[in-house]
Amino acid sequence: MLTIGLTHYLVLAAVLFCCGLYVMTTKRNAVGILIGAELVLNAACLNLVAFSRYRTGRLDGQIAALFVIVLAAAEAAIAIAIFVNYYRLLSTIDADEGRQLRG
Amino acid sequence: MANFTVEDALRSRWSASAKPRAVRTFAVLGIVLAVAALGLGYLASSAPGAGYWLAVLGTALAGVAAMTCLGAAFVIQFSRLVGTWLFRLAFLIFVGGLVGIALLAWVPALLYEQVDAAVADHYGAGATGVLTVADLEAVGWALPTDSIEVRRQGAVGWAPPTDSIDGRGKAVVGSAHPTASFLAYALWPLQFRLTRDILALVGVVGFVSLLAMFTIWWERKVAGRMQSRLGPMRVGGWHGWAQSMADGIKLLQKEDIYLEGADRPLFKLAPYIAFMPALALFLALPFSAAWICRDLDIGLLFILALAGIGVLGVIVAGWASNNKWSLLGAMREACQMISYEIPLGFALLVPVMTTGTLRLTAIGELQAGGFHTWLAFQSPFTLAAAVLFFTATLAACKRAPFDLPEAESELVAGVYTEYSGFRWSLFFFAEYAEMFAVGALAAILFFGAWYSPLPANWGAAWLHGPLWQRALYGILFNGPLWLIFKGFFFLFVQIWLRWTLPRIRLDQVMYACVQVMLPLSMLVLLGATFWALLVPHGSMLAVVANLACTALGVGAVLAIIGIVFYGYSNRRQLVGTLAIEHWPGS
Amino acid sequence: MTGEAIAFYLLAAVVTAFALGCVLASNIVRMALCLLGTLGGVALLYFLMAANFLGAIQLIVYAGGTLIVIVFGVMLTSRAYGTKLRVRPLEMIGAAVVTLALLAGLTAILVRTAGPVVSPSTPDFGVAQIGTELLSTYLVPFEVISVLLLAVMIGAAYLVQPEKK
Amino acid sequence: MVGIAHPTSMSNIEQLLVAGVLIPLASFLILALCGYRLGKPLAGWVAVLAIASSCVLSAAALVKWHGLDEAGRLAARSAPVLWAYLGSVPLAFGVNLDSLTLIMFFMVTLVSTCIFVFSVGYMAGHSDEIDGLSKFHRFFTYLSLFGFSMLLLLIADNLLLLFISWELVGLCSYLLIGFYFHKKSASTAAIKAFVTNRVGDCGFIIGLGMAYLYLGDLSLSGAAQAFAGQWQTHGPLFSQTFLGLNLATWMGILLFCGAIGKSAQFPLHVWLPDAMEGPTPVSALIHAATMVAAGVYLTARIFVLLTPEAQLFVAVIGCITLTLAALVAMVQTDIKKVLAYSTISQLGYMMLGMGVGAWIAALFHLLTHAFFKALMFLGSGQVIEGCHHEQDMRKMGGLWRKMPVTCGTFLVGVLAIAGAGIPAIWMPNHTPFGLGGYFSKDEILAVAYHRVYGEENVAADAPVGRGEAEASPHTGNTAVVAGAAPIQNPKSKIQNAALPPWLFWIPIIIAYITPFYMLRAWWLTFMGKPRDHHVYDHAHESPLMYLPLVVLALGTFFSSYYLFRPLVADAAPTPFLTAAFDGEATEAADAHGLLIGHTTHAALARIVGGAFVVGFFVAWVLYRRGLGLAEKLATALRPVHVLLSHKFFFDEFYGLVFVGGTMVLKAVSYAFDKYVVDALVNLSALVTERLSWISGTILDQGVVDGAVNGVGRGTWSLGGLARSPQVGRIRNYILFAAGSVAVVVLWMAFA
Amino acid sequence: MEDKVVHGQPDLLTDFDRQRVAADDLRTEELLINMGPQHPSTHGVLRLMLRTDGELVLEAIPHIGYLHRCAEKIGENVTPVQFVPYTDRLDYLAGMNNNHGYSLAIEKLCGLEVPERARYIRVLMCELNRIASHLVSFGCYGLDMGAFTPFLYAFREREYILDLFEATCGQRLTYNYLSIGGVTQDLPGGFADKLAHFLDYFEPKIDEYNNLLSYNYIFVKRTAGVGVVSAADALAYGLTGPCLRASGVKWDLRRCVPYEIYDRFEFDIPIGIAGGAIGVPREVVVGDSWSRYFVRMQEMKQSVRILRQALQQLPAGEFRAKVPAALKVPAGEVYLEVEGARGQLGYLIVGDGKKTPRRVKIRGPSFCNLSIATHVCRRVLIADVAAILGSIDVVMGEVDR
Repeated sequence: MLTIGLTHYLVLAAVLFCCGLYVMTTKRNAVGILIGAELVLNAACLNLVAFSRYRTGRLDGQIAALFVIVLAAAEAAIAIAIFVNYYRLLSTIDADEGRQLRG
Repeated sequence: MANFTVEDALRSRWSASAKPRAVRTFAVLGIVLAVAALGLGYLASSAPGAGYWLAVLGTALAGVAAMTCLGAAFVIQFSRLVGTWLFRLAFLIFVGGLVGIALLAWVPALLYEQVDAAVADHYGAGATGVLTVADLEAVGWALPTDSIEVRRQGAVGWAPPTDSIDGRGKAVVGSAHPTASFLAYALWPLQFRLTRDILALVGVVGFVSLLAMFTIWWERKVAGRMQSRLGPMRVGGWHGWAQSMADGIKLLQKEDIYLEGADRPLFKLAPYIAFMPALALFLALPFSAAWICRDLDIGLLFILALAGIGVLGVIVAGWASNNKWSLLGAMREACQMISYEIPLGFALLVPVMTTGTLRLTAIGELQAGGFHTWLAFQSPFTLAAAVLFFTATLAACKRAPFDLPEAESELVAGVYTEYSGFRWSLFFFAEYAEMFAVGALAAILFFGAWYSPLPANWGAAWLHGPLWQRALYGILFNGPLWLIFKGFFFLFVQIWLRWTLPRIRLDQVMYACVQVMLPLSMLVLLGATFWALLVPHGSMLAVVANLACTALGVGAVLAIIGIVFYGYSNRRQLVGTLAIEHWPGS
Repeated sequence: MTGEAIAFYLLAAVVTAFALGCVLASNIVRMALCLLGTLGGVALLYFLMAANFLGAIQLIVYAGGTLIVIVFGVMLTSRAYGTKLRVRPLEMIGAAVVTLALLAGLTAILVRTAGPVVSPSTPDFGVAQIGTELLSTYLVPFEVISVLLLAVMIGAAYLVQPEKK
Repeated sequence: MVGIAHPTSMSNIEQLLVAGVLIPLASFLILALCGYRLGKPLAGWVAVLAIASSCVLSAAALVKWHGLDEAGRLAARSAPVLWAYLGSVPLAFGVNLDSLTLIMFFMVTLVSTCIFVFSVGYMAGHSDEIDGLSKFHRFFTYLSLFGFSMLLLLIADNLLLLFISWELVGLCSYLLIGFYFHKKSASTAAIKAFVTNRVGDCGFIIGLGMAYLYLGDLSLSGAAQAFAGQWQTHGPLFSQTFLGLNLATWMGILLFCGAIGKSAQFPLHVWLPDAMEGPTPVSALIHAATMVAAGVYLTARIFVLLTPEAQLFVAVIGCITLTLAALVAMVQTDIKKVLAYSTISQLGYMMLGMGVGAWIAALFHLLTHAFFKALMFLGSGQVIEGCHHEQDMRKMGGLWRKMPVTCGTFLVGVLAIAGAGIPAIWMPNHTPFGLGGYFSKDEILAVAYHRVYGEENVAADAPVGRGEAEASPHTGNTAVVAGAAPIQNPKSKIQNAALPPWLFWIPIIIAYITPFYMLRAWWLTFMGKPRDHHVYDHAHESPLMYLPLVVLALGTFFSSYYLFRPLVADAAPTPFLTAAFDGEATEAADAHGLLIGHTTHAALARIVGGAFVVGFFVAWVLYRRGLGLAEKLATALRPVHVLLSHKFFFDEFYGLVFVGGTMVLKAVSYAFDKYVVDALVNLSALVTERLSWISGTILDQGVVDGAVNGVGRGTWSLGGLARSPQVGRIRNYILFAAGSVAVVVLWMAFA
Repeated sequence: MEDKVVHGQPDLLTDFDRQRVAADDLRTEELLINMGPQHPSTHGVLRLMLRTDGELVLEAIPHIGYLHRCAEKIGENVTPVQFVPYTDRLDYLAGMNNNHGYSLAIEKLCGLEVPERARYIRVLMCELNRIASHLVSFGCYGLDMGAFTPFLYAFREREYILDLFEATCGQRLTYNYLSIGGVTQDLPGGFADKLAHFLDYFEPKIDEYNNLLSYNYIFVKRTAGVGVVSAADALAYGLTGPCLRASGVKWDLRRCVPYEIYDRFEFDIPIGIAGGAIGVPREVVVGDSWSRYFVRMQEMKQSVRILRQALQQLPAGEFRAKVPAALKVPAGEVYLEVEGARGQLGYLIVGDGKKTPRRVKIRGPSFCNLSIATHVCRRVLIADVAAILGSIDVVMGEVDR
C-alpha cells in the first residue's frame, strides 16, 4: 500500500470512471451528461498515462492522452453547439425531451 | 473623516489614563526580561553541553522580548513624536518595503547558495544529502566560491572573501565559533526543499499583496495626473500613499452582502477561484534566474494554464450573482477569454520556437547579452509577436479597451455588480496580480527578462567580487529589480491605455480577435518559423533585422523618455492656462 | 510512507471527492466546478507521474478551454431560475446499482490481476521528446486530428449559426 | 538513405526549377490576396510575368543541363529534404532532376506562357461579372495556381508529392471548367470532371497505399529499387495473387487508374469533352497540352513499377480509347468537341505507346502533341471569340479571309496531328522529312509493330529475360546483384509472346481517320463559303491572341525529332521489368537518326506513309462543297451516325447504370429500413406495450380487489420499465450499455 | 432613402450588419433586463426595459416618471416671478435657457419690454450655459463609451463657466437669474474681461477635444453608424435641437424663427454630414450617434462666436424693465419656444387675469427626443444602447418635469 504502483492509479481511474458513468446516467441536463463524459475521458487518460509510466516505458500513453484531451475539447465544442441548437429548438436542455427520433 | 491621518489614529487610540499605565507595564516587563537575559547569558558562559545551548537560546529569546517591551514602552510614551516621524517617513517605509521585498530576493539566494555549497562541499559536487548542524558548524562561513559558481551561474549573491580559500580551492575549515553555531542553526532548515518552498510562498504572498495595494494606488495617481487632477492626496500624508491600505481596511469592514436567490456557495467561492490561480502563477514566475519558487520545465504553460483557470472564477461569479448584468458580463468574459487565448498562445509560440524551450529561466538566460539580444528584437516576427502578445494580454486581463466583462457604463459593474467588501477586493487583487504577471511575462519572453540593457558580461568581473560589487552588479546588470521594473513598466502601459482609450464593443472585440489578431498571429508564427529555418543565425539578413528592430526598440524607449521629460517640464502648461481668480465674496 | 504515496493518496482523495461532488450536485454550474476540481486533481496526478507537459496541457485545454465552453454552454442554455431537472428515484437506484457493480467488478479484476508493485520504468520525458514523437511516430494521427479539429471548428460554427430569415 | 539537406544545398539547376515552381505560387498568392485591386488587365499580366519568368528559368536550366555530361548531371541532383517520418517511412521531398523533367518543364512553361498571353486577350473580351464581382483576376488566380501545381507535379520525386500536386491540378481543372459557374452546363461539367477523376484517383490512392505498404518507400527511385528487390526476393508483391494476377500487377493497374482518369482514357473519358465548357484557353492549357498529359507523365514515371501484364492493360486501354475517340470525332460539329475527341485519341496513342513499351516515343508524342494541340485549341479560341461565341462548325466557313493567321497556324497544327511527313524510304537521301507529329506517332506505331511482329528480331539483340538483364550493362544502377542465382522468372507468358495484332492494326486504321476529321474541322471552319453571314461578318482576330499562335506554330515546326527526342531519350529508365525493346530503339535512334530497324520503317511507310494524304483527300472530297454531301452520307449510314454522334452512348450508359443504380440502391435500403427495421422496432414496442397493457389493465380490471391494484400498478411500471429502452432517452441507453458491461465485468471478475 | 428604413436599422449599413454577425451568434433566449433607474449610463433616473437576446437588444422601452415633481401644476399655483426658480430645475444643466423661455413667454403675454442690455446679458448667459451643458454631454458621452478622461476635462472647463455664473448671480446650478423683465442683477465688474479670457482659452480646447475623443478610432467605431435616425423619422418623432440637426435638418430656432436678439449675430447651424467630408470620419452616417455628438461639439464653437459678438455689442443701460410688483397674468394664451441646449423648449401659458396663470404647459425637448429611443434601439447591442442614449442626451428633470 505504501509504494504507489500501477494498480493504485487504475483503481482511482475506475472510481472516476464509475462516477462519470453515474453522472451520465442520472443527469437529465444535457450539459450534465457532457460533464459525465468528460469524467469518463479523464479516467481513460489517467489509465493511459499510468500504463505509459509503469508498463510501456515509452511516451505512447502520454501522447494518446494528449490526443484524448484534444478530442475531448473538440467534442465539448461540438456538443455545446448541438445543445445550443437543441435549446433553441425545444426551449429546454432536458436530454429526455429529445425523443423525436425514437423508433 | 476627510482629514483622517495616521497621526489621528495614533492620537485617538490612547486615553489619558491608559497611556501611562501601558508605559509603566511595558517598562517594568522590559527591565525584568533584560535582567533575565543577562542572567541567562552569565549561565551560558559557564554551562556545559546541552545546557549551554539552552542558555544561549534563552538569552536570545529573553533579549529579544526585553528589547520589544522596552521599545513598546518608548513608542507609547513618545507616541506623538514617533507618530509624527512615522508619518513623515511613512511613504519611504512603504516604498522601502517594496524595494526591500525585491531586494530580499537576494537574501534567500545568498543563504541557499551557502547551504548548497556546504552540501556540495560535504558530499561532493552534484550529490545530495542532509547536513547535520554540526556539519554546518564545522563549515562555518568559509565556503569555497567555485562550488557556488558551479551551482548558481550568474546568480546574485554574497561571496566570502577569497582569502579563505587555500590552494586546492577547498575552504579552510576553521574551528567552531559561537557565531558559526548560531548560523548553523539558522541555516540548517534551509537545506530542505520544504523550508525553501514555504519561504518562497511567504515571499510570493507578501509580494502580491504589496503589489496589488501599490498598483491600485499608483493607478489612481496616474489616472489623476492624466485627468489634470491630483488623485488620492489625503490618507497617509505624502500623496495619499496609504489610500489602498485605507481602502482595504474599509473593504474588510464592509458588510458581506448576498443576494436573495444567489447561488451562495458559488458566490462565496468565486473570488477565491479567481484569486488563487493569480497568486499561484507567481510560483512559476522567475524574478531572476536564481529567485524562483519552482523552476518548471513547462513554466510558460503552467502560467498560461493558471491564467486560464482564473477566468473561471470570474465566470462563476457572474453566474452565481443571479443578476442579469453579471450574467452578461460572465458571458462576455467567457467568449472574450476563449477567443483571445488563441492569438495569445500563437504569440507565445514564437519565443518558444526561437529559444526551443518552455522553461522561463532558460528563455531569460538567452537574453543576457544586452539590448540587442532581447528576443523581441531578433526578427520582425518576434517584434510583431511581442506586440500581439501584449494586445492579447490586455484582453486576457480584462483591461481597457477590452474591459467588457465589467464595462461599468454598459453592465453597471458587470460580473462584480453584486460583490462587496473583501470578496470584491479579492477580484481586484487577482486582476492587478495578473496584470503584473503578464507584464513580467512579456519582459521575460521578449524584453530581456531580468537583464538590464547593458550586456551582462560587462560586469562579469564583479560577479566574483566582494558583496558591494555583487550588489552593484545585481542593480546594474542582472537581478529581480530589473524584472520588477519591467513588469511595472508594462503595468504602467496598461494603466496608460485604460485612461486613454474608449471601450470597444463586443462584436468589435470578437472581430478584432477572429478576423485580425488570429490571422495575424498565424502569419507571424509562420513567418517566424520560416525565419528560423531560412535565415541562419549571424547571416546578413538576421543581423540587419536585429539591428533594425533594436533601433525601433531604442527609438520607442527614447520616445517615451522624451515624452516624459516634455510632460514633466511642461507640467504647469498642460493643465490649462486659465486661472480665474475668484471674485471677492464668491 | 513516501512523499509520493502521501501525495497520491491526497490527490486521490481530492479527485474522488470532487468526482463525488459531480455526482451529488444538482446544480449544473456546481457540477462544472467539481469537474474543475477533478481535472485539476488529475493534472496534479500527471505531474506526480512526471508527465509535466500533459498536466499543463490538461490544465490549459481542459480547465481553461473545455470547462469554460461548458460553463458558457450552461449559461446559454439555462435560465437563472431554471427548474430542477430530477430523475426518478428508481432510475437513480438502477444507475447506482449498475455503476457500483461495475466498480466492484473492475476493482476486483484490478486487484486480482495486480502484479508486484514495480517502480516506474520510464525516465522523465521532456517536452522535446513529446514534440519529436508527435512529429515522427505519431505524425499521421497528429495530422488526422488537425483535420478533425478543422472539421470541428467548421461544424460548430455551422451548428450555431443563426437561422436565415 | 535519405539525407537531410538544407534547402540552400540544392544545385543550381534545382534552384532554378524550384524558383520556377514558386514564382507561379507567388503570383497565385498575390492574385488571390489583392487580385481584385490589380484590376482587369494588370492581374493577367502579373500571371503572365510569373509564368514567363518560370519559362526563362526553365530554359536556362535546360541549357545548363544540356551542357553537362553524365557525371555532372548526377552531381546536379541533391538529396531530398527530409520532411517527416510517416511511421517508419521517411517522407522526403526533392527535385526529380532528369532530362524528362527539364524538357517537360520547359514545354509546360512555354505553352503556358503562350496561353496566358492569349488569355489576357481572350478574357478581356468577356464581361465576366457575377454578383457584381469581376472574375477576371480570379481566372488568372486559378491559372497561376494551376501553373504552380503542374510544375510541382513535374519536379516531384515522390509519389506522395506527386499525388498532392495531382490533386491540386485536378482542383484547378475543376475550378476552371466551372469557371462560368452560373451556367448550368459548366457547373455540371465541372462536377462531372471532378467526380470522374475521383474514380480514377480512388484507384491511384489504393495503389499508393499498396506501394507504401509493400515497397515502404514512396520516392520514385526508392520505390523502383524496392520493387526490384521484391522481384528479386520474390516478395509478397509477386508471390501473392489476387484474381489470378499478382499484386505487383494490381498495384501497377491501380496506379494507372489515376492516369485513366486524368488522361481521359476509356472508360473514364467522358469528362473531357464536357470540360470544353470552360474558357478556351483552359481547354488549350489544361485539357489538351498539360494536365491531361500528366496521366501519361505519371505512367512514364511509374513505368518501372509496371509488370508486363499491367503494360498490356495500359496498351489495351490506350487502344480502345484512341479508337472510340477518333470515331466519335468524325461526326462532331462543335469545333472544340472535335479537338477534345482528337485529344483523347492522341492520349490513347500515347498510352498505347506506353503499353507497348515505346516509352520514349510516347513522351515524344506528348511533347509534340502539347504544342500542336495547344495551337489548335487557341486557334479555335480565336475563332470562337471572333465569331461571337459560335462553336458550331456548320455555321462557319470561309473564315480564312477574316483570320489568315489563325487559318495558317491551324493548318500547321492539322498537318502535325495528321502525321504529315515523307518517310525515309521515299526521300532521295533517306532522311525523312515531316512535322513532329509525324515522327512521334510513327515511332509509336513502329514499336507496336515490333512488339507484334518483330519480336524475333528484337529478342536477339535485346535482353528480355532477367538473367540477361542483369548481365547487361544497361541495368546500370538497379539494385540487382550481378550473377545472382537465377530465380523463377515471374514474367508471365506474354512477355515473350507477341502482342495481339489488333494492337497494331487498329491504330493504323485510326491513323487514316485522324487526318480525315482534322482536315474536316479545318475545312469546315476556314475554307469554303461562309454559311452564316452573321458569324462571318463579326469575325476578326486580334494580335494579342494570334501572336501566341505564331509562337506555338513555330514550336510545332521545331519540336521535331532532332530537338526533343534526344532529351526524352536521355531520361529513359534503364529497363528493368520493362520490355527491353525500347532500349534497342534508343540505341538505334542515337546511332542512325531514324533508323529504327529499316524493315519496320519501310513496312510502316508502306502502310501509313500516305495516310494523311488519303485522309485529307477524303475529307476534301466530302466537304469541298459544304455540308450537303456529308449530310447525305449521314442519312445513308444513319445507325452508325447516331451511334457516333451520341458518343457510343457512354453518358447515357453511365447515367443508367451508376446514377440509376444508386437510386435503386437507395430505394432498396429505404424499403429495408422502412419495412424491416422499423417493423421490427415497432413490433417489439407493440408487444411490450401490449404486455404491459394486458398486465396493467386487463388483469387489474379482472381482479377488482384493491390489494391487487398495487400489483397492477407494479406490473404497469414494470411494463414501463421494460419499454424504457425504447423511449429515446440517452441516459437509458448509456445505462443499459453500462449494465451489460457491468455484467461482463462481474462475470470476468468473479466467475 | 426613407422607405428603406425598416426597424431603425437602415439597409445601407450593410458592413456594420456584417460585423454584427458575432452578436447574432450569441442568440439564445429572450431576456428582460432592467436598465436603470440606477444604471450608470441612463443619466439620471431613466429606466429602460430591455428585451434582449443575449447581447442583442430587441426592444428598449423607456419608463419615465421617477423624477416627476408636478412642475406644471406648481406653475399654475405660483406667480410667474415665483415660478422662475422652478424652471431652473427642469433642465438642470441649462437653467439659464429655461429661465429665458419662461420669461420670454410671460413677457410676451404681459406685453413687457425688456431693456437692451438685459437682452444681451440674457444671450450671454444662455450661450454660456449651452456650452456648459454641451460640455457635460461631451464628458458623459466619453464616460458612456468607457473613456474616462474627457469627462474630467469637460468638467474642468465647465467649472470656469460655473465660476462666471457664480460671480454673476451667486449660484452655480439653479440660477434664477434671467427673470421676468430682464435679469435680476447687473453683471459684476470685470465680467467682460473674464469672459473674453475664457473664450480665448476655451475655443482651441474644442479642437483638442475633437482630437482627443471625436476622432479616436475606437470612439468612431463605437458611435458611427449606430442609432441612425433619418431626417423623416426625426421630424416625425418631433426631435429638436442637436438630435434633429444631426439628421441633416438645418433647423435652429435662433436662426429660423429668431427670438430675442439672435438675428443680430452671425453664426452657422452645424448639421450632420455624411462620412468622408473634411473632418468627418468615413464610417459616419447622417443621423447617427457620432453626428449627434459632433453637432454639439460644433455648436460650442458657434456659441463662442455668438458670445464674442454679444460681448462686443453689449450696451450700457438698465438691466431690468419696470415690472409691476403685483404682476397679473392677463387673459389670453401664449405659446413660445426657444432653442434650449437640448432642443426646442416651449412654454404654453394661459392666463385669465389673475396673479397666477391658469395653465402652464411645458414642452421639454428631452421628453420628445427620448421618444426616438425605442425606435432606434432595435437589434442593437447593449453597448449601443448606451451609445444611443448618451447621444440623445436627455436630462430626466426635463423629461419628467
